[in-house]
Amino acid sequence: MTGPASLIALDALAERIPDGALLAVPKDESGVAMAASRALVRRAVKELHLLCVPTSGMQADMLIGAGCVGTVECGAVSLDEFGYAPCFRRAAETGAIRVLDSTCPAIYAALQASEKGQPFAPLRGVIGSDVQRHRADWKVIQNPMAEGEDPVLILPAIRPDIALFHAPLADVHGNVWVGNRRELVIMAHAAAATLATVEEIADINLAADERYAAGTISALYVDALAEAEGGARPLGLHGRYGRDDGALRAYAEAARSEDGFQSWLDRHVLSGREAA
Amino acid sequence: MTGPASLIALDALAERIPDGALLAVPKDESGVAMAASRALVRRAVKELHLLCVPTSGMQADMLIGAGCVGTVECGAVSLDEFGYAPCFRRAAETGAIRVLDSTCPAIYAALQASEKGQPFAPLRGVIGSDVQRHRADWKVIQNPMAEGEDPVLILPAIRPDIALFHAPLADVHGNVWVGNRRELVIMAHAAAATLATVEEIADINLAADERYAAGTISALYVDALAEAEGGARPLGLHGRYGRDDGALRAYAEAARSEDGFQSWLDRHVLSGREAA
Amino acid sequence: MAGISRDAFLIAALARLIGDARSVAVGAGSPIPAAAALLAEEASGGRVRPMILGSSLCGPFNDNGPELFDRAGQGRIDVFFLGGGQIDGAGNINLVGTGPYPKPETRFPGSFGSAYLYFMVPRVILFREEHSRRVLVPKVDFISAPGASDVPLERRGGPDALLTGKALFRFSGARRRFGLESVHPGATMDEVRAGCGFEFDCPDAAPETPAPPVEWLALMNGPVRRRVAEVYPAFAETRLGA
Amino acid sequence: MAGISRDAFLIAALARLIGDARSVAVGAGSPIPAAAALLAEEASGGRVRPMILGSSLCGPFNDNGPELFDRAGQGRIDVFFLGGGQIDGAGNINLVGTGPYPKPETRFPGSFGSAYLYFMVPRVILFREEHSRRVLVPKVDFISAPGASDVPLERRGGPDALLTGKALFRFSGARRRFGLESVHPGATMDEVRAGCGFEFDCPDAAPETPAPPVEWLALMNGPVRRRVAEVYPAFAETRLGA
Repeated sequence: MTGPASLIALDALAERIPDGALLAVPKDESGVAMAASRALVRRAVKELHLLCVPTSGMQADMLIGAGCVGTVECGAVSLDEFGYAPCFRRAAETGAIRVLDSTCPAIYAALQASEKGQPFAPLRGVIGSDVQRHRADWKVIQNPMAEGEDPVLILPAIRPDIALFHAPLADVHGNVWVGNRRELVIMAHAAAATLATVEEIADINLAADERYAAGTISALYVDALAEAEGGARPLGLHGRYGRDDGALRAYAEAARSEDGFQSWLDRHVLSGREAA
Repeated sequence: MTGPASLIALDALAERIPDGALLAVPKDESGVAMAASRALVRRAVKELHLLCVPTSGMQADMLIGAGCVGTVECGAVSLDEFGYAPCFRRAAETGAIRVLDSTCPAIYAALQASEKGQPFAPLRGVIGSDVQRHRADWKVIQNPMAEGEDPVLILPAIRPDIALFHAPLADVHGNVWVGNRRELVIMAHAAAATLATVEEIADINLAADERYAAGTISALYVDALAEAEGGARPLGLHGRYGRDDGALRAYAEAARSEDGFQSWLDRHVLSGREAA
Repeated sequence: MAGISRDAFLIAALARLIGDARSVAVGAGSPIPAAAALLAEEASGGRVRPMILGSSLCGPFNDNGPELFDRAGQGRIDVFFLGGGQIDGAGNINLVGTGPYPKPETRFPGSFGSAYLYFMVPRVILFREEHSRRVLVPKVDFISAPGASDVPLERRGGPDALLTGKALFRFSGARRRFGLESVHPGATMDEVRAGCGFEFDCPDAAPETPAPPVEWLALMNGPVRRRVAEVYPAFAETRLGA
Repeated sequence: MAGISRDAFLIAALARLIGDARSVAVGAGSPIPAAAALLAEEASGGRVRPMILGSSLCGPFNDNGPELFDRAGQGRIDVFFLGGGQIDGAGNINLVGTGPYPKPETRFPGSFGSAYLYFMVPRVILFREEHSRRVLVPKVDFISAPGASDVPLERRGGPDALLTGKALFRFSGARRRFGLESVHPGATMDEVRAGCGFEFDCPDAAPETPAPPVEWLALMNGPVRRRVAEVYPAFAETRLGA
């Protein structure tokens, strides 16, 4: 591989995420690095501050259940059609994790501020909600541009330590194609480092093909890449494969109890080795 | 054409830009609607507030020379390799137009605030420059997130009345493909209305083709489209045709005098009819 | 609801609430609102433009995630749908959990974009099929998004209506409370009262929520079912089946 | 400058200034800095990464316009180049015009991104070939970007060096003034002084700006020339010709 990104194995990629990292992950169907997340569980990462951009499902639930997460910051964690996220719910109810409740556009705006090197982002709405009341890091100021009284919410920029996602395609220069998954571009721009898994690495230059350029994250943002065919499974990957509903349903049912989750984890994560 | 955008003739498109409009136009090589600008000159639009995103060249210079512009807001107006922009220079020196000097990232940040419905945008730097000193609409505030003293510039969001540009391709649903010209996406999102000219209109759905989706502006943002083959000429259009250096050089020379510009205008704009 | 499914009835009721809106957005995990938005488009001959999260055809959101919120911020969305683990009589919704915060008795998924969209979208239609005192409470335990705000807060929108499995309510911004608009066929006024933990303005006799016209049933069984399957295949197959 | 062109000499001098930077960005209308960035990449075996506005291969700026500024804001750009219609001894640059504002005697194009990038990029290299009192003034008529700021303003960067057609200066942030580093072959100290309207720290005898090593000449005539032609074809053909 030419360019600044290095091509490494899946386990080596997981090694690059230290305990306590502020780790940004995208919502389901945007390219969730499930294979890398299983590698993270196997390496027993601890105390992650998991930033869901702006929500998460099975990935957050599994990492929480496996004891990898200290704080989860999110618009929501849910298994959608398969019901509530059982490990998230349990951990929130017992206080085993800290839930930093946010609202989806606040997560985007705070990352986009970081993307632009802005110290903070204003956001309309939110004021008067309990979401706002419980966020000591958010402030309400008078809109400096308004004549009359006009309170507006101010969010500090969020700069994740690491952005982690799975994409359909990378090229040999380390550029990663994410198509119209703009949230992944924002994550990569905002984060100090980006780790990506991809379905395949092609011997082309994505930056030079104008059909791909708009949906390509430059290699300059990508610190390391790992090839992981099916790396989003059992979640789906746009344009490549659909979600495995059977696997999701089985997870949702197993994870309803602590024991059920542990059995699921033993079988699907801890005893398994990823093809990488 | 299905979808919300309407397909109209070039002159009809120019009719939709009223006198005094806050009109956003992109920098050279990003898709400048030169054919539409000539139609604007022919319809003798007046007192435009021309917002260059973030700079302009021959387009701004020609509109200024033709008396269409009241205010130009820009990072710069220049003919680059062909030297200074003669009509811009003359009009600025005589006070015939108001130049609202900005800086490129301020224009992007203020448009992106509008894109997100934010009332203002913070921007680092700029403080202490004469650019800042002469902008009564900009403010310096204390960063509400900082412990210590930390002044930061605040820009009001800019919401153009109209965004005007030229793109390589539209589909029959009114979606417009701009590739990696992100500034055009930002303009369309930020503006109240978008008018675009395109090289061709194809019987496809750009939104459904994942190679194109990331570089496609949804028809929902596009109020009207006109087909204009070569619509950026004599400027270039990415992936389609290069700049006509001879024509640019001839313009730069002709426009050095008021008379020279008028002769050029008579010959190339007022007497000509665009193929549309 | 003779002859039509409960789902079809609710889809039609939501589609009717969309009314003369031009742009309707639907968030994640919302098959019935998605079907309603598509029905409104089909029934209006394309005047209503649905934007459905997760759809590439009925977006199109070329910026994907952030674009729904950005469009709302730009004023380009007229109607949005929200649910609620709890909804109270002042239009407050709770998507976070019951009991004390941050260690709730029952944790819900989270507020999603509600705290923002409830302010930015002119008309938000609340939809929650369960009509019970567990959901319709006197006061929510956590305000994910407030039903009303005191001036001078800039606020372009808020709750417009609340559709449950038994009734349709309209929200009055001036009175900051719901008023009963109609009761669904098969439900009684007593059931509506018994299942509702908050006070609401109530006429002596409420009309019946109208059933969808036959043309709408054809649309639901045809194009709506086909199109909603792009995002909600299981729903389209099992619950919108002919 | 026997045997090599003036352009090649200046390109090499700028490439040397890039030093151990990892990322070098070049703005619009800057063929000589673009060639210098490419030369630095070639000579460093790819350690230096150039980002050249207008290039799809040496960007790559997938967000095009805003991305240069965003990257600077993220702290991902180490070195940037700026010019100046006027440059003064305090490192202030003027890209707007001479005389009073807003009705200048001579209007320049405008400040471009200078007012921002001068703060955000750690090392900004000023490049202006014309070495005259018209350009190098005691005090600029308009500050497009200030050379230094008073604390507590957050500022990550500023002027690092100034290369003209006659000499190389280094800027001292502490002293807020330039010091003469070297004089180009063919120019004299007297010419350097005579053409400079601002005061600068000056050794009794300044060394000569070194000529590029022969390997660099080969790179300039080969890959640099070929690659800079993507954005500056006329420049590559007429001024970097073999």
